[in-house]
Amino acid sequence: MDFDYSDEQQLLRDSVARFVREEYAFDARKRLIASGQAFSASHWSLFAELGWLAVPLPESCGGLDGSAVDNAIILEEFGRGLVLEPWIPTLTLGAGAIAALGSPAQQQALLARVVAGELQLALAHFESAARYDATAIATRALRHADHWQLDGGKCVVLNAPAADLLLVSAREASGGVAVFLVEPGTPGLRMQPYRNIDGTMAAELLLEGLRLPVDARLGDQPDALPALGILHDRAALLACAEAVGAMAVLLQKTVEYTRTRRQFGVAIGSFQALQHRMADMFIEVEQSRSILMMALLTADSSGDIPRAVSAAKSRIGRAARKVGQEAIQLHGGIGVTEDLDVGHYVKRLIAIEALFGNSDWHLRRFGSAGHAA
Amino acid sequence: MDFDYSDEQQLLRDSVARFVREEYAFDARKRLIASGQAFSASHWSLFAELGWLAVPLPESCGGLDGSAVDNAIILEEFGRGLVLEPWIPTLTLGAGAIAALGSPAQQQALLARVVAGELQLALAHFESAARYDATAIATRALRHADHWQLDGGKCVVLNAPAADLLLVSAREASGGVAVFLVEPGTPGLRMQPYRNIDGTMAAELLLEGLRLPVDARLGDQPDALPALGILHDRAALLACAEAVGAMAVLLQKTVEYTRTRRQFGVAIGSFQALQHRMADMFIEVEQSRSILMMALLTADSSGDIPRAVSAAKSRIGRAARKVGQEAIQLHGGIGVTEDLDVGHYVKRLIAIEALFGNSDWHLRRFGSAGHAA
Amino acid sequence: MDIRFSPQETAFQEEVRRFLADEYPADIRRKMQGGLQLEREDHVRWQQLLARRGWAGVNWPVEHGGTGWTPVQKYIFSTECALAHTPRIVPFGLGMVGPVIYTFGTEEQKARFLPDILASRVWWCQGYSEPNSGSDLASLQTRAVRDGEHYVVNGTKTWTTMAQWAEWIFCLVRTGGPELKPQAGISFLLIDMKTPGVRVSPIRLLDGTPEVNEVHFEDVRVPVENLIGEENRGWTCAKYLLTHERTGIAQVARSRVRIAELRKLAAQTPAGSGGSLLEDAFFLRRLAELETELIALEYTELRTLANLSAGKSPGPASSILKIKGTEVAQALDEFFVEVAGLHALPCVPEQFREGFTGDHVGPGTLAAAAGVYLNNRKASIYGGSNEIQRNIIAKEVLGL
Amino acid sequence: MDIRFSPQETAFQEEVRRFLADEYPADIRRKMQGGLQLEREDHVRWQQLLARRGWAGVNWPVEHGGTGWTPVQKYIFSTECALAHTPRIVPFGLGMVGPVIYTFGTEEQKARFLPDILASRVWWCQGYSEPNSGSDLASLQTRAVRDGEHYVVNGTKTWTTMAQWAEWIFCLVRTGGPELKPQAGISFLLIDMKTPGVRVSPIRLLDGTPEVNEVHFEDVRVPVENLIGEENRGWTCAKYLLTHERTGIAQVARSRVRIAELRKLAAQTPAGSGGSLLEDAFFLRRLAELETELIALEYTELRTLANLSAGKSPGPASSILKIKGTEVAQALDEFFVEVAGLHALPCVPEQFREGFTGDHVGPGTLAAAAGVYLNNRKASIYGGSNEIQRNIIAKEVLGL
Repeated sequence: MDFDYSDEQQLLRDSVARFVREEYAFDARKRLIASGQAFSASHWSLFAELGWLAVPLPESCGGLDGSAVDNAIILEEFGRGLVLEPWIPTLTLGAGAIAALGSPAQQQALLARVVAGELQLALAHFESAARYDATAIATRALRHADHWQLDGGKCVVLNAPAADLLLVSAREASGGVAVFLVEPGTPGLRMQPYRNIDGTMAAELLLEGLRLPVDARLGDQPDALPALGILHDRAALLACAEAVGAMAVLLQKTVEYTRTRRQFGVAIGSFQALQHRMADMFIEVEQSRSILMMALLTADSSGDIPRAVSAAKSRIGRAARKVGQEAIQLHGGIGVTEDLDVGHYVKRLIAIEALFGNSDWHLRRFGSAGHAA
Repeated sequence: MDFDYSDEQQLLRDSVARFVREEYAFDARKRLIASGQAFSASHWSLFAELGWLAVPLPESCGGLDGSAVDNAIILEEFGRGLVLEPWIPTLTLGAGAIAALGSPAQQQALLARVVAGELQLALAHFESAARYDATAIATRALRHADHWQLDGGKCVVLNAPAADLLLVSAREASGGVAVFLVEPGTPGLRMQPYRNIDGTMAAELLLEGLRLPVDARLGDQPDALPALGILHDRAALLACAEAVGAMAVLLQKTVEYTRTRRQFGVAIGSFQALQHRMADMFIEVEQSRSILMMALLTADSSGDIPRAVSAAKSRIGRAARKVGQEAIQLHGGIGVTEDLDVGHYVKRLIAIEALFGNSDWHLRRFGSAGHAA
Repeated sequence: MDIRFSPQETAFQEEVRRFLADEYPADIRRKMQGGLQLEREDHVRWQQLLARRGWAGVNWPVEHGGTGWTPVQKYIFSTECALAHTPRIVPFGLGMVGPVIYTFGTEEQKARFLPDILASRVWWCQGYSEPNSGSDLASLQTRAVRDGEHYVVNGTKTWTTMAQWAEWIFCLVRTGGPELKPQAGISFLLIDMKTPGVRVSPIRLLDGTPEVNEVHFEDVRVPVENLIGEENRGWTCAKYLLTHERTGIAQVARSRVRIAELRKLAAQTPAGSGGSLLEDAFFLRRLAELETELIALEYTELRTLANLSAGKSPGPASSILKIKGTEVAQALDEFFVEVAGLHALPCVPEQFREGFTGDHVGPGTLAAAAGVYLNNRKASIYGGSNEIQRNIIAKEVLGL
Repeated sequence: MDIRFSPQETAFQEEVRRFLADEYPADIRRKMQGGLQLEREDHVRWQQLLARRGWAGVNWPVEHGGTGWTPVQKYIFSTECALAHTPRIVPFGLGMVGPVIYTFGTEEQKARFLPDILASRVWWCQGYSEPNSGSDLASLQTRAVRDGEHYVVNGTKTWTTMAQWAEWIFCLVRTGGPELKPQAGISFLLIDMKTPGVRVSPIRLLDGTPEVNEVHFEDVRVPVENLIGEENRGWTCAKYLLTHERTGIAQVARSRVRIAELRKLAAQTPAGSGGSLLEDAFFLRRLAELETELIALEYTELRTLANLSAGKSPGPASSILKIKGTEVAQALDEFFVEVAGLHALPCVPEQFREGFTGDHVGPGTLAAAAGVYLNNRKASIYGGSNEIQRNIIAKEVLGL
């Protein structure tokens, strides 16, 4: 049993932390969002240069085949700085889908470009009527002699507005679900882009008679759902890591604020009722870090990964809500203003709770899983 | 809309409060329990003398046909003093069953004796395998030519050890449930008496070839279950009133204790973290009182009584657990000792939560009830 | 004890319902139900309708043009308004400065200000909090220095709701010196927002709504006749408002309407386990728990009303209404975010503005749920934070 | 990072399991599983078995006859013991006074006391709290006045667990005068309970168990050689114990065993809505939430162990283990009461004593659930109440 980071992991963490410190001051982030861009292309290039983009990808395509712990190291630091760059959409989900489902040729053609930072991806899978049920796909893919035709709709597709390539899931006549490579701008695809509350971007997709070439289908597996399930669990886990980073910052900022904010002639952090609530915030953060660690180590060994992910996502979602609410409440009025960073951490935490299955959804899956002693 | 007690109600409340103050000092109550008795027979006679026993009974038998509010006035004061006398078992359930189901002759023969304080009753209805489902009755009643034969078992029959007459429910061959009058000591009836955690008494009943005369059946209604459901809702509601009385005392005792107990050179009631927790206890007590009032007024008008009772029982059960736990915690070590009254209030609250459907059972019934605007 | 309305009360309820059915403008109702932002003009139009009916001064005594209603009538009125999805009456004029003026003002001040307030001809805002004086209101630093027939006011007020629409502001200002206790040196002053030196700068809240502001005063000259009550006795007015009229803060009827809306949306939302979210026991259990809390709160409010009817003060126990009212409302905010699911993410404020014609993202108002949630976190902070309310219960009710 | 045990650790786990299977007495196991009360002799027999195996001094260094185990080995050992339903090692000798003696005692004291402690030949109890000194331990008033080669001790200790079985007590006593700070005048003294003037009076807890006591000292003469460390420096020993060794207080393995038991019982309990309570979503949701809390707690404990392995102190962050450990255990107590249903009421202590032959009331141990619940409310009070633990986190971790 060993809970220490390796030297390489420690270096990676320091390197990501330095990036966040230097590039993600609150004002710099605000300017980035105000510019209307989804994120900074130069940051993304830097990620490629520093080799980070290789971490999650398979070795066969120039990746490092990093562990869950490796990926989480990056995401936790991203969470500390509310980094906007679409790690999970492009790498975990997009590249992950290509690596899991794509033919060798497709992998060859696309993944090296991902590692080089040249390709942005978006996985369009969930649909309005499906909520978090990743198996309830109503979008249809019909195979014609010389093309595929897709009809349906996808909701809240992360990073879609910036994606060079969309990966769209659809149900084939066989009943299986396949994933298709779709270039933005293809006729029959309507994209309604918007900003999310957390500053990232997403879109609703409408597919009406969307025609795709026959080689647009990712690989030849009869059903992509099992692989997509694994990818979304990975995404959920990394979102948990991000949440832990964000919560740690919220706790720290709240403690600092209450140590300096004076009311009734004293720092409000001297009030015992508030002290106990911050102690409870600390417990929430530490318990979250612990259950994240459990899930990461389970993912890197051979345990029951869905159960572990669900335990972590539901517990951390609960913590995120409480820590976010308390951070705002203890900051008082300025806590609900756009000009203070605190609220933006809370927004990201709300988004994380809503993504990849919310707390109750995961609690249900956890509760109905098998119970080893 | 009117939330005031009438003059008569105010008089009743003062009278019960005086009894509790004078007769139910903590030491007197301890001595009563230590004597091995279930309760004080002289108290019960006093209740009869003061006319209280007439309150819940129908006018046709010398009763006053009191409202739910009237009954609750008595029970709330009983809750303040942890009164042991078996009001709910004998009056609400026992006499209530006779009034609802008995033939005129049975009512005549029995209810006047109840009003006079000469008859103790116990309703044996719930069974181990039924939990709180009042309809899951497995005890069988077989009609023979000249007698009934009952077989089965009943659990946690309140007041059974002191009852002059037991009322035992059993399922007839027709499928309907009937209630039978059973004298203690009848062959075929085995009673295993015990003290409950709250100082009251109860028993497990085992019925093996219990023979009863043909006129032992209460009345001639084909199915007693609807009436028994109403009675148990009434009992639940009065238990809520008792809980509100007990919680109010716990809050008061906790506030008093923390104002006098000194640690670190000051009264512990001056610590803000504890003040806020007592403020929350206060809110729990007041919210409980409010929802009790809602349920009482619904019971006395023509609303959806089961839904109202379930709302109250589940909300008050939640409050009772929190108030009880906080009262102990804020008293510290002495809070868990047998010699302080606080723990005994908590015991009664635990018993109340477990009786007549616990919080979750009622929350489920409330949640599945219809929803008027 | 009796839960039923008297025949008079039932008749009054009918009258209110009829009024709302006949007079409440359909376009405002549509905005309210669709979660659209109201304009200044919407509020004014609605309140002027009430004024014409004689129902604007809900809490005002008859002698000043108020309704003179009993607490039960007020309860009926606010319940019916919530059920009809009307806007809440903007409190600063009718709920706050009006009562202060008819209680503490001179005859001249009453004649000058009350009619415009009652008729919603003048929009008021409230200048209490300052950047360094939040929960500790008495530490406020905005100074008013007497100079002949004027006070010269300097300082900054914050969290001033709808100041961008206001024509007048009522302020707590410091007139006393440091020798006085903090509360003893405060005065209650009315200031015309058009006076030179008054500047309003917006504060954006987390959902982006332009709702609260900072109001800056730089050598603002205010005639002394705008002082309400005595100099250095303004704390009396402030306290009067705090304890005077807290009915309505529990927002029971509004929460009931929102629960009905939530149930409707949940019934249309798949749970991911077969049925709808409303059939899902995990969801249902928490919702049922919240509903029992709301029922209890409703009766806590009714009990407070009954006390008022009996001439008793609502007292500090009404801090419960503030605490539980905001807790229930905020719990509901969370439920809406939960039902929104993935559609909690999109931030598309333009689709909640009048005249939006694009494709609507997310079902109903759900894509606004996170914004509402974030905005409404303020409810447990302002108007005496819930921490301050717990202090009040501990000290004034429990005697700790 | 790696969650797996090393081959050595796995081998050790096997060794512990084998030992428990072979050596742990079946009669004690039966009592533990049936919720029966243990006798003094049961504890002693079990601990002497451990002592013979060399496993009694779990936390002790090898030089004093301890195991010298790594934190991971300790974790494995305590987990396996919990899974095997062994009694917990009574902490007063092996966990508390032993480590104080080998850390602060003289060579003579070590030679005199440690062997008997290690072999469980002498039963110790702890004299810390006093009727007026609970959370504020440093205010204790029991005095020890030097008189030649003795201290004369007067005062009362309370909450002394199992004092009725103890032969020795270790006490914090006041030796310094009022001129010293409260903590600076305290000494750590060992007292033979057979000394004239020592009197034990039982305190009955809410479940009726004779578990804690008051210990009265009236002119008790204690030889000065029973002083551990320096006079007036006893607070150092007390603090050492508080921060030294908190692993195990989270009781993760025990709670896991209890959850398994709870699931078994719930599966046999009708929900009143068709299926069993374990199939009931209302019940299941709360249980699942508790299980995630326990998983998190397990890893919080493992992280603390990892810090210990790395030679770091567990630190004040381990207050989490106390707070969450007791919260989870108490939440489980509530679950058992809930599953008990009506059978939460009967109080039949005799059926949980060895040799009871009557009819058993209620399924399994459920008729004891309310008693366990009540008794275990003490867990969040003693050993530094959870309020004190939150103070520690606020001050020592967060720097507030």
